[in-house]
Amino acid sequence: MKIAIIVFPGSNCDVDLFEALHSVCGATAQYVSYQEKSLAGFDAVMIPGGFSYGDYLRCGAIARFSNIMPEVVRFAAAGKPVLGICNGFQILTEAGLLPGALKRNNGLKFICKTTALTVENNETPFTNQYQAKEKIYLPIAHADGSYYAQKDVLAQLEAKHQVVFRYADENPNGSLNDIAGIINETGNVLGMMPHPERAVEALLGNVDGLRVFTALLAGNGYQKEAIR
Amino acid sequence: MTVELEMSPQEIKEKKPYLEWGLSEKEYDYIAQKLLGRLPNYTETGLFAVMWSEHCSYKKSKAVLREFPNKNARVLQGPGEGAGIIDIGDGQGIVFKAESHNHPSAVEPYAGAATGVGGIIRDIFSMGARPIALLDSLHFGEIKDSRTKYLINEVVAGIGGYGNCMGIPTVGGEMTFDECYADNPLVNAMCVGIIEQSEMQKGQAKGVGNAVMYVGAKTGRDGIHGATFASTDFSDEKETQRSAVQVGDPFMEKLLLEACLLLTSKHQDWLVGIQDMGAAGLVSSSCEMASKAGSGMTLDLDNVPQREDGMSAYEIMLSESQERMLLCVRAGFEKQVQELFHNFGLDAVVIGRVTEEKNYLLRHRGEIVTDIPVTSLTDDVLEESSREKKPARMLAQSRKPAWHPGKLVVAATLRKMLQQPTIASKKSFTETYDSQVRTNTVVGPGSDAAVIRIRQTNKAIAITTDGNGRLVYLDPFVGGKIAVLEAATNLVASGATPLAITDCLNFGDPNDPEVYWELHQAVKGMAAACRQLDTPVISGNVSLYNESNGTAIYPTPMVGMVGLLTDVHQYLTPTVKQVGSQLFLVGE
Amino acid sequence: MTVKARIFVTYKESVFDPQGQAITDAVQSLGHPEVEKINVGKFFDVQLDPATKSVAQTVSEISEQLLVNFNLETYRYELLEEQQ
Amino acid sequence: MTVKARIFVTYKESVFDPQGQAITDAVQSLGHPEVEKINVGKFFDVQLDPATKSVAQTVSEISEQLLVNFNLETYRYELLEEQQ
Ligand SMILES: Nc1ncnc2c1ncn2[C@@H]1O[C@H](COP(=O)(O)OP(=O)(O)O)[C@@H](O)[C@H]1O
Repeated sequence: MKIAIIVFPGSNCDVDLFEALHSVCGATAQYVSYQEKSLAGFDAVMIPGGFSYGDYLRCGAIARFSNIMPEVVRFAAAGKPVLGICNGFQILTEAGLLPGALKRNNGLKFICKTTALTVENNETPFTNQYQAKEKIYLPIAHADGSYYAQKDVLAQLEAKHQVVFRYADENPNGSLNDIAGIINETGNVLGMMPHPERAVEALLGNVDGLRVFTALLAGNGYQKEAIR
Repeated sequence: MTVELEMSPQEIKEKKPYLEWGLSEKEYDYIAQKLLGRLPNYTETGLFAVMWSEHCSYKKSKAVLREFPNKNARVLQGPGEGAGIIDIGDGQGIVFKAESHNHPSAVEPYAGAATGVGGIIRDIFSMGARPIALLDSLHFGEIKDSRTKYLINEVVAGIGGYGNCMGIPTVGGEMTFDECYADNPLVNAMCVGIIEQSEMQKGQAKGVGNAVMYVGAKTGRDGIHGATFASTDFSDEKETQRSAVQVGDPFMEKLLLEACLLLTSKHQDWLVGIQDMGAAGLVSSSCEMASKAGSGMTLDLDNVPQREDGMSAYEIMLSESQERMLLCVRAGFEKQVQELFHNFGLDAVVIGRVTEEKNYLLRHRGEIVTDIPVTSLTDDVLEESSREKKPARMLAQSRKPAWHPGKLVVAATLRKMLQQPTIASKKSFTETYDSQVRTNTVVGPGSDAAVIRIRQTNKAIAITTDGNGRLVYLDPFVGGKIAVLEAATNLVASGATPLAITDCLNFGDPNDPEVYWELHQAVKGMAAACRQLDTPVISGNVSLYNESNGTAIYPTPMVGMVGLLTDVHQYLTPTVKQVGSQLFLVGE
Repeated sequence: MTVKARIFVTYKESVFDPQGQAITDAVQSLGHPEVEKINVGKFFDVQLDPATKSVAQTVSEISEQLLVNFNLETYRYELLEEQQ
Repeated sequence: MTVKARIFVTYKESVFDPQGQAITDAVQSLGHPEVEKINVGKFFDVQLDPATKSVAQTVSEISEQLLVNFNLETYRYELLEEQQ
């Protein structure tokens, strides 16, 4: 499985994602510039965290006009897996691949800490190695992570089990329905504010994020045992 | 846009505007009579004023800084370049430096703190290193004061705002509160980078005919006369459309960082030297690059990318606009360098050449506006000896009987101590810093030192910033020693062997003999500890004239120390690990 | 009685506004050569009761105390019509 | 010829604005009981040449494409007088 990591001007978790995939999981990952126009040969796309275009205007608003984005939209429409983390989630909502929007945190500050989450939907290609309703811990690091969608959209997200991760013990940013991550209706585009790529090594104190990647890789015949 | 008429050399001589810019009459006369043999014009006088300021020349502190040991077998680069470099084996080095941004932060806390971080990051990547960690050392007035609350929130937001956007984790630091910092908070930032030794860069412009290239943000009138500005009353500012405050743009710096590292790692054959434009912007970077290489330089100021109309040569040279770098590029590779930067959406322009003659020649709008020997700006500075006097309070102190705590209710005292803001948890602030990005943070804020693993090796480094103005105030020599020792114990307690330090010397007005004595004694104490521990001082920064209500702050040297763990798994944290563990008290 | 004042806050002209630049670039690259420049500012709609203090006084006080950073920014205000 | 349009962008009424709330609280606690409420918005001053496209058209295009997120926000605009 070959994974594209899209790099925008201002992306800064691209390396972390690469290392999680490559060094930890032994997967094939490759950086793809926002200027590229093709995703040919890739089996999955990941959009990393960071501050694309300095978060100017709104987080993710300018990035979505890059050359690569129409291709990402086509890729998603073809049913292939797309994962957006943090700023990547923001870009996916701005691009209309996921509903709703991410607002400034209710506390108005950037927050970097580990949060408790419940896995609400473990039947996605990214979460099928978690137990249903499993409680996990992942770090967040954002200033604009408060999920918002209109009532009808929220109701639909809930009805169709599109809420994949929910903040468990406390809601750090004012997200509606405690939403931390959602998937599209067809179940192949996941956006999440927490950073699974920061939680893949025991040395750094947390491996709860690892299964997001191994689940996706396993879907393509990847052996779990390969992980050290 | 009005272009102000500049004074003629004769008018300058008579009206002495340079006094306001910080140049003394003695210095002016020396420049005119001994160095130039003629009266300097407006631009030249301005260049001398800033290059001969304490900030750029260290004319008052140089003598004291010579006390510091700065060599041992591990030191690959000591003081003198953008940052120092220490060998960690495997062909790699750790690059680090600390810098103060006290005055700008007192005036405009968010932007002041943010641009302080931006500046220290540029120092690191100008060496060819990838920045991997940031730390800070912050000292404010008592937290109950509303102005102080505002300063704290803005400074912390500024540091986080810049570092978070750059994707460099802020992994540690310190924060104390004392009345003496109320009007003059201390905002010191430290940046640490990693370098392949084969990619080490220097800020030099050599090779006749090689290009001097300007890259990064456009030049505006930001920060001109930052020093004088910092001390004036701000009430007029409201009415004007002009602002001299520098604002940071971390997004631009992120692009600049990636572009510069691509250049220094992949295209070394194109590059001769690189330096960041920090304090005194274009003038200090360009003349230092020329003087270090023993070269001359010609610059054509009309080619400098400008954000505002009608800027004078003086303004272009002294501007402190952020996110700019100066390169010396091998002749024939200008196009390639330009293209590399354009791919990141950045300006890259040839603004001058390295010359045979040893002079510094500036052209602007068809005129030669400066023609002086390069070294007159950098090497000929009149070092100033200062008078020293042991402070009266210390003499009085020694006559006081020693204080004994008497009968203590231990639990209550402990509880009281833990409520002190200086001792209490700083989590509410450190949580606003991204301390994990780059996924190398083994130990982040909240421990004795931060531990950062070095990828592709089994090693890690430990980093800490420490200082304690109160102890230095009581006894500068002992306090200076303690600052270094505290840093070292923090590293050892994290499992690391201390390697080297950087420092920021935050003191009052050096013209006060008592302040100068404190500076000298503190440095002696620090130097003694460094020698004992074999941790040389490989970089640092001096911030003088820190006064609050007319009295100096506590003399506050900040120490930033880096240590090495040969096995990352050997790291330690201060938390109790399990029930039933035994506790030992070690030492005297 | 309640009136509404709108306070406009902008950067001073000499202050570099990276956001305005980034937005201008983005709009132009989206195929809008007719757009020459975009500046960004913020505004505060203040609903207040002028019984005890004049609008002008409240506006200038809260601007100076909180809403405006005079190192970098400048402001002006206008009264909004009722129907707004 | 260049004209200037000012585009005002605000949160929709149903969307909670933590910043507006925080500012209202802060202003009141600074001793301004006369202030009932403060809403925050941003504005874009767009300098444009209406030779090829009407102002209305440019404004609606760039707002929909970029400046406004319709999940959260709404906008209106006005032409600015020349002397501004
Ligand atoms: N301004 C700051 N920035 C980052 N980290 C900080 C800051 N202030 C304190 N810390 C972190 O909080 C912890 C406790 O700080 P402090 O009370 O100064 O402890 P110590 O007594 O060990 O110096 C340290 O790990 C330090 O890294």
